Amino acid sequence: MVNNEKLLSVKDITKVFSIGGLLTGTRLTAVNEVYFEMGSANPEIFTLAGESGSGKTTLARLILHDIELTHGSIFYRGTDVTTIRNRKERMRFMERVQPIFQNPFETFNPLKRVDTYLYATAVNYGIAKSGESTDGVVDDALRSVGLSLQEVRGRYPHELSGGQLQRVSVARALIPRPSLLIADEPVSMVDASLRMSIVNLFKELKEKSGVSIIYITHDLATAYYISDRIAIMLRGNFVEMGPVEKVLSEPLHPYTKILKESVPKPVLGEKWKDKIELSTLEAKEFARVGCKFAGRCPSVMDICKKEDPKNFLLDERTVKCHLYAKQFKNSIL
Amino acid sequence: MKHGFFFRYCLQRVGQCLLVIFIGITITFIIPRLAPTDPVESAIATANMSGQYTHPEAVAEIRRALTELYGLEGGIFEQYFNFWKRLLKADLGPSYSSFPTPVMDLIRRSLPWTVGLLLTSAFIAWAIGNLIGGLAGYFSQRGWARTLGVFCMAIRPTPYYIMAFVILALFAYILPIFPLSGGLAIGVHFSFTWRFITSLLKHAFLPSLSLVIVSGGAWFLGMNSLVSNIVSEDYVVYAEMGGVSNRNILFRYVMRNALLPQVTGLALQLGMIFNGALITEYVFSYPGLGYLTYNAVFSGDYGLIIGIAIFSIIGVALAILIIDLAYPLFDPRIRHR
Amino acid sequence: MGILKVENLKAYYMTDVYGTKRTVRAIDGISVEIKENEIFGIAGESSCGKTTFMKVLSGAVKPPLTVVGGKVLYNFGNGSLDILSLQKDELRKIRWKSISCILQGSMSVLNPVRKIYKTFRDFVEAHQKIEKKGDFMRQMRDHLGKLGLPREVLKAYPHHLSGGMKQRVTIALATIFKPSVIIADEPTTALDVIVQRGVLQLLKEIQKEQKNTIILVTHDMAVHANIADRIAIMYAGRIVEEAKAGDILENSLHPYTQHLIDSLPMIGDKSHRVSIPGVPPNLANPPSGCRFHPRCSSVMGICREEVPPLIEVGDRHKVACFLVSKESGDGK
Amino acid sequence: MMSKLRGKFLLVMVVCIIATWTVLPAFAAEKMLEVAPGVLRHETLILENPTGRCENPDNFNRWAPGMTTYSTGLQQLALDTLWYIDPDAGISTPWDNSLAATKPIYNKDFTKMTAKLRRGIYWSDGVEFTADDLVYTVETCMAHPGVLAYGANFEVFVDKVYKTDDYTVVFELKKPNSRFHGLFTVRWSACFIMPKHIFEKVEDPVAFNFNPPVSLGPYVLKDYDKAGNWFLWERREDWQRTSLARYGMPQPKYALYINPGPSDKRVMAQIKHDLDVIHDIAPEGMITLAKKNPTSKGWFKGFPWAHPDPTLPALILNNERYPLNIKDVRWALTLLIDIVDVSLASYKGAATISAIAVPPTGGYLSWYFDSMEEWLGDFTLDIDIDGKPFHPYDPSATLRIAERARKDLGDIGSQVPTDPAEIKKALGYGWWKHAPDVAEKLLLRNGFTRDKAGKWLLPDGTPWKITIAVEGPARPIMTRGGTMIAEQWRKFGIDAKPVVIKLLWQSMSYGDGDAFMAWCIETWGGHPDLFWFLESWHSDYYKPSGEPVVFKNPMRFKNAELDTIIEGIQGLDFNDPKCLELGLEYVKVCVEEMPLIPLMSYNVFTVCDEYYWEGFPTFENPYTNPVPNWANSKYMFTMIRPKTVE
Amino acid sequence: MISTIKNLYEHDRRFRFAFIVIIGIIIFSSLSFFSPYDPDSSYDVPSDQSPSIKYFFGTSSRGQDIFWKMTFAIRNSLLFGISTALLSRIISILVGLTAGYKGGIGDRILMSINDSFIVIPILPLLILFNFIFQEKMSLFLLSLIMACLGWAWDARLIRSQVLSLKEREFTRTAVYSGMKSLPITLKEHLPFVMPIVFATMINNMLWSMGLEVSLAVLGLSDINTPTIGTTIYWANQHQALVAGVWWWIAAPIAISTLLFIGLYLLFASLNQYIDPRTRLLRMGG
Repeated sequence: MVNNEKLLSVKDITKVFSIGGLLTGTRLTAVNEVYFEMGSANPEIFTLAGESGSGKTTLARLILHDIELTHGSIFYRGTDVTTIRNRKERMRFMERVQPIFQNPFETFNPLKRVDTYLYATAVNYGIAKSGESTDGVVDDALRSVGLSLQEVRGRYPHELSGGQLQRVSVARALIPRPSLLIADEPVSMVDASLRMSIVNLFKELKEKSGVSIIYITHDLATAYYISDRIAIMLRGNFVEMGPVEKVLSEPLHPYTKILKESVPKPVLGEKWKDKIELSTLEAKEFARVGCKFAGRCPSVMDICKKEDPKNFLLDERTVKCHLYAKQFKNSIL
Repeated sequence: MKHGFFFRYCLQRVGQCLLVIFIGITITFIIPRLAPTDPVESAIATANMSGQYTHPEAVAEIRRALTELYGLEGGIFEQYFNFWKRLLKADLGPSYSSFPTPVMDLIRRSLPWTVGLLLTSAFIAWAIGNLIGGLAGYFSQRGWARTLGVFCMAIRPTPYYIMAFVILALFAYILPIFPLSGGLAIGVHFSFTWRFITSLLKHAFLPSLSLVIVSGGAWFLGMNSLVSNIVSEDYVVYAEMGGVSNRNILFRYVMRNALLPQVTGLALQLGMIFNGALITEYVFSYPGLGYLTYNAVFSGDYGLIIGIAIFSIIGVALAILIIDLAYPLFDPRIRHR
Repeated sequence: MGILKVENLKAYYMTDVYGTKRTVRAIDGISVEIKENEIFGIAGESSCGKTTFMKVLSGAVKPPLTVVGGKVLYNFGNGSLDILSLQKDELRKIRWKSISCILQGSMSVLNPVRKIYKTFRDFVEAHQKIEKKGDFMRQMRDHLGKLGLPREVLKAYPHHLSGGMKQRVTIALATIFKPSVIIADEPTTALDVIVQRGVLQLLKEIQKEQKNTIILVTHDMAVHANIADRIAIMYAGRIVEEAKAGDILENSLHPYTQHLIDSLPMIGDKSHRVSIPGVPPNLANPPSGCRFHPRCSSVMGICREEVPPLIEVGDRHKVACFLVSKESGDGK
Repeated sequence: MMSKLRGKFLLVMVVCIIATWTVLPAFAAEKMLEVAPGVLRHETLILENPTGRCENPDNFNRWAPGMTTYSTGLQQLALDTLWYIDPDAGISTPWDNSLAATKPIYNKDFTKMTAKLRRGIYWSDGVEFTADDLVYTVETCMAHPGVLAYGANFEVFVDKVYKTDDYTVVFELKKPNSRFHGLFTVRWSACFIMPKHIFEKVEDPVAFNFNPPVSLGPYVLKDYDKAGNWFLWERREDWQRTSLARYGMPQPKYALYINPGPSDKRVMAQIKHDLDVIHDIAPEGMITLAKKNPTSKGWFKGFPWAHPDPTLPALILNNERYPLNIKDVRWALTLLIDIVDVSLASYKGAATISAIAVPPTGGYLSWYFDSMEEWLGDFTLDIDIDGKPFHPYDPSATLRIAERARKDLGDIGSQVPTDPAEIKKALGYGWWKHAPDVAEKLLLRNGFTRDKAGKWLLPDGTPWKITIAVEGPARPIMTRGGTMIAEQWRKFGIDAKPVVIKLLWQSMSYGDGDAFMAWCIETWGGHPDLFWFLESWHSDYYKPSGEPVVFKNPMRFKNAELDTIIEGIQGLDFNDPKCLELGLEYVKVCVEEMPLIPLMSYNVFTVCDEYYWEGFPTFENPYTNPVPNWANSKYMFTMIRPKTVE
Repeated sequence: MISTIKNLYEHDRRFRFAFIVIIGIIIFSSLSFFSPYDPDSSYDVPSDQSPSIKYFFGTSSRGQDIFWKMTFAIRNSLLFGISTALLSRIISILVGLTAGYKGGIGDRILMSINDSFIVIPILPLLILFNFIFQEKMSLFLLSLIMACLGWAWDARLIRSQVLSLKEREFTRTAVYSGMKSLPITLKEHLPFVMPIVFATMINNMLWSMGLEVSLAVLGLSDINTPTIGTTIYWANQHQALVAGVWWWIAAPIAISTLLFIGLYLLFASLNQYIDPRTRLLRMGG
């Protein structure tokens, strides 16, 4: 009942993949006991940031219920979405939660006209009944992303630019009037000159239409630009989560620090000074006991290699690092 | 833990293989039960046809005696159950046309010939077809590559029977280099002597050549198109940029990668062995399983036909299993992932 | 002259698919000169022709790409050499020894079924005889060691390595012979920021040590800002501005460059940023005159009709914009 | 530079590999002077074993079920029995007392048969052949009735078998049987004699392999292929101690029975002189040999070459099936056949046709065909054509066949005889007229009708369909003939279709079909007695469709008159001249009733190559049947002579 | 359709050649409807005549004009090959798409059945079927049986293709557009699978027609229906190879070779045409 207030509450979800390699099989924990909530009172943009292999895409797919979780639970407005079995329930869920994909050129079948997806969405969710009203619904959706039906009608994906396609993709997701969008790297394949227009669109959607967004990215600059809260992921773990200004401006976790430092800035004189340690084999890091970052952490301690750190609540955020264990006793979870 | 995965993978593959064998054998068990063949009548009819006198009253006696001897009593489920019981003891029952010789004996006698001939031919065809196909695919603009392509296309629809016969006529009759028929020369028996080996090779050459031409042609075409796709892969382009020699690019980059799907194809090809063998062995009078099948067909010996089919099913399933398990040797990526 | 001089280069993709003839003017009149021992950055968005430019520079011109005009002259200290007119054998000789490449998508440039050291051997063997295997392995291990790479990678298959490691391996591969010119096409695009940082630092170090020229192509201005000595901005098959990195970042003259830099968000700065309006041009049917004019906020009449020439305005600062050429007086 | 060189090196290597691979066994091209090590070609007769490859080559137990190696030389050269009847003229007479010293001796009511045995005959292991062997054979087979060959026959008839001395055996029979000796009389095969001293040591004579076979004939097994493709026999040192020695020494030191493969290969092999005796090939193969190999010889010097087997391929109608149970219908179908086309289609004209239900071979030409000629000419069907009774017999059919063949064969057409007498001997006497108009009348009067398209309907208005079962590639000649007949019927408007039935003999046995292109009439050839096959036509042994027939009545033909004839023959001695009279009566019944449509003798293109050997039996010198799988082909071995090869 | 052909004809040399050959063969086989002789009649013309103006392909030893006989044979064989290939394509597409898209238990069951069909030896099985149906075995029934036996490997190929298509983002777009499984596989995936379907179609035709010949040589087909196989069967029965009536065998081989080179090139060019990549290029992408 408590969950009713929450738009989304993700509790301790874990996803373990069995990688059936022939000689070196491993169990890979792609998402490890992740916990977060999104309130329903105010729409927010929540960013999941991390490098490739950090589990952010897996987490998105878990929330979308594209893949089964190993354990944990996900509640959407108080309903457990992990128990969805039939198509009817699934449709109802998809009506409320819609995805935006990374590659706008891949989002649509290159052999089909893009508007077919818009019409299909409108018809399948029962948003529009007759032919004309469908046109209206589609046009409205396109207008809300700064396009119009006229520009899009009858066009194939290759006839539109990446930016336009990504807008169409957003428009399609908006047709069932969802309250949550899950955008997986929505701008990484969009040209730099057009990128901001998409990012601004998300901001606008939150502010004007009250849509909450889970924004998944590796680009901390845009994350800082639009999001309210951010979670930094490393090998399936949330290492730091909190308001974006706090986390990115004064990072606590050594990983967040290095991550932030490594983002190149388009200004002069901010060149990197020190060399950094890189991991050679990803699989090793996944299999690591204790803190996953221990292998390349500049402030590594003995305990890091033995024990998985707990989440510490500190300065409006949670940090998963042994460094803060001594300072703060009030660990959560 | 580490071995666990390999073990589990193997177990899973073996289980799948067994299931496939089970379904395949069950199908081959059911189908002939629908056929109106009667081994007893076949035997009597054969004797009758060959002009052996039998008094009408004696015919009834023979019929009774043979029915008992062949052990054809019982319902279908009972027969099915007994069938598996025997099969697990590697007993395929008696051959009706060569009663009471066990089907297993007949197969055991013929199997080495077929396996020897066809396995060798399949591998030679695979090697040559892929080699030439790869070369032709890489140098696809050259005249010889195109000519070979047309030749292979023309070979494929030629009925195998005719092809085999023309080869036979050419090399055993018009140019009498090779023997007309058989698996060994007269008077030659299995031994490790020069005479035996040359005789074996001489007799196997033409049938093998005919098989190699046909399936080599198919490999050629397959490899050709695979290569033409792979030459535009990044690692090939990159190696070209690095000035790596054509030969190295062709063999180590293009062909090596194009061979991967062809390895899987080889498993399937081994399955075709039992189909291909029939006509080959018939034309060349080669004493293998195909000839055995041919005789079984013409004597209505379905017990033998099923026996051969079962062998084929097991053989092919095992071949596929082995290639599946060995595949990681060819593709290092499978080992990891 | 510098190590590389490109003169009015034009390279088009000419395709004819079932009668649908298309000419994509991927490079339409580029002239540039690159000095020795510098990192020359080329920036631009997708399909602005920068990858095509790299292909031409490395001499990898294959149909449907055709060089319509211009020259690509290298000078490795023994006179100038037009890479476009070289014979296959001559080209093979200078490749990797004098010019090497790091390609976009390092994930797929290594032969997936070959161990790394064998790939290294193939590349080395193509240019010099390997006397002893042991010596060769030692040399390779040394080379990797210098680049700070673990020597175990030699015995690994590509799929064993992470993306960043693969990219670093390709860099190692590209620098075996200490080539005079390294062409790096989007070497860090698919990499994570931390790895990207490592790779860029590696490139920089190599350049310092081997004293070679690196032509670095990437769409990411931030990367250029961190590593490039000079930056050229490409738009729709042409260079619109070329200058020292600092000048481009702080004193850019071309509206496109300005927009591009202004639109980049930064951590710690939440102020509103906007994209360049409009859509990138289609190179099969590019706009007349200045190709940026449909999206330019300061567009003038002349922009629609004439192509602005690339003129030098300051200390080796070149720009192709009528706004600038008017200020500087004439269109020379 | 380096890589260029290597590239060339590679090319050379590839070429070398391919070249070696193609040239490698080129040294195989050696002239065949030796058949096998130590076996000289000119001392060897190479014959075709028509069984092909023997799947189970180790089994030489001729008496066991499922044995497939009988035609490998075993029954021809190694086994022997009491009497032989040659389908042709024989060396002296068709009848030959082989192991027996005399003809069979019956008592008056045929309940006892005495066999006198020849003395001085020895098994190849030196043991003498005596009455014990014969008694043992009969008793052993009887002990396994239905399993060992002839055991069931013995069980039906033999009450007691015993020897009175070492060379006399007496059979006491359960019921009178004037043809009991037939079980020991070889035409194609018969009950051969077991070596007692070998079999009595064996626990189970059914499972015994009899390998190596101990021989009673003039040859012993020297070697054989474990894969079943060839069997090599060597003349016994003591060949004089066998029954065949009466005719002199068998000339070939070795006899090699081989599986030469499909018929095209047999032709090739003979042209290469690697196969002396071909069992059978298609007529086209014969023509090819006639053109290409001057030493190839058939039974007839020229056309039609083939040796007529004493077997009568016919269109066996299922007399139980409506409307084939109507005599008029059977006759109508007969009159719809144009035998000229059938002969040309099946044999390229080289058929020996027969209008009556006995094969036109050996002595039968004079015994039956000459005797019937007048009767046949007078024979009428009870239907009037233009107010006159219809004479269906057409004595000129063969002349027309000869004429057509002459035209069709082109350059070797001149070999076709022109003399009517010679044509008669080679191609048969005459056949039934091709008379569709009469057939139409016969059908109409039975209530058959034609629909608008001219298709025949049964009296009840449904379309009339007939299938003709043929055996396909297993018996090409008959398939070709059957297909032609179906076509002729179809042209007349009957929906007739030839279908390939792999198990033809089985489905015929069950009566599972309308008409079968096969044979059920086989005769001695060298003896006029018909009882051999006719006995099973008696209505006592009649089996309805659905039940398998016993022996030779797959037509399911029942006729009271015929029963009388059969009973008549049964009461007569084998050599009683009255048998022939009754035989002629049988022929007349078959003409009247037409239970099966007789077509021709089973002409076998047994081609002998006179390159290494000459003196093979021919029509001019018909001392034996040359067909190499027949047991009596052994007589050939004493008559042929080596030819000096240049 | 017509514009596709026109387009291909004008711009693809292989297609032009293939098109002319195929049309020629279709015209040739439809000449069978105007044949002066019945398909099953024999001895209509003098036998063993070598090819001449009067008899283009010569005459057979059965007195048939091979030219006209071949019109029937090619027609029947072509229909046989096409129907077998089409039927088995339908099965393999259905199985491949379902198994690939649905995944899970259904996939595993389908693939086990599929694998069983891969390992079952076809020829012995066909022979057994022949025993079962005996005279009822018609060309149509044979094609039905062969279609049921010849789909397995291709279904596997299609499945693996679908498996990768399933992972592509546009499939997920379709899912979130509320589309059901069947429309997704048919509308989104089938176009990508078509090149495989075409490529395997030609192989399947080759395979089925080759088996038909094998069966005919063994006398296991309906000898009344003229096909390439039965033509060779009859030629064999008359020992045409050694008797020197080579044209009897050369004619069907020449035509079928031409047919297959034609089909091969046709499908190759068609495949390139419908290949998503070329389609995009064609559309100006």
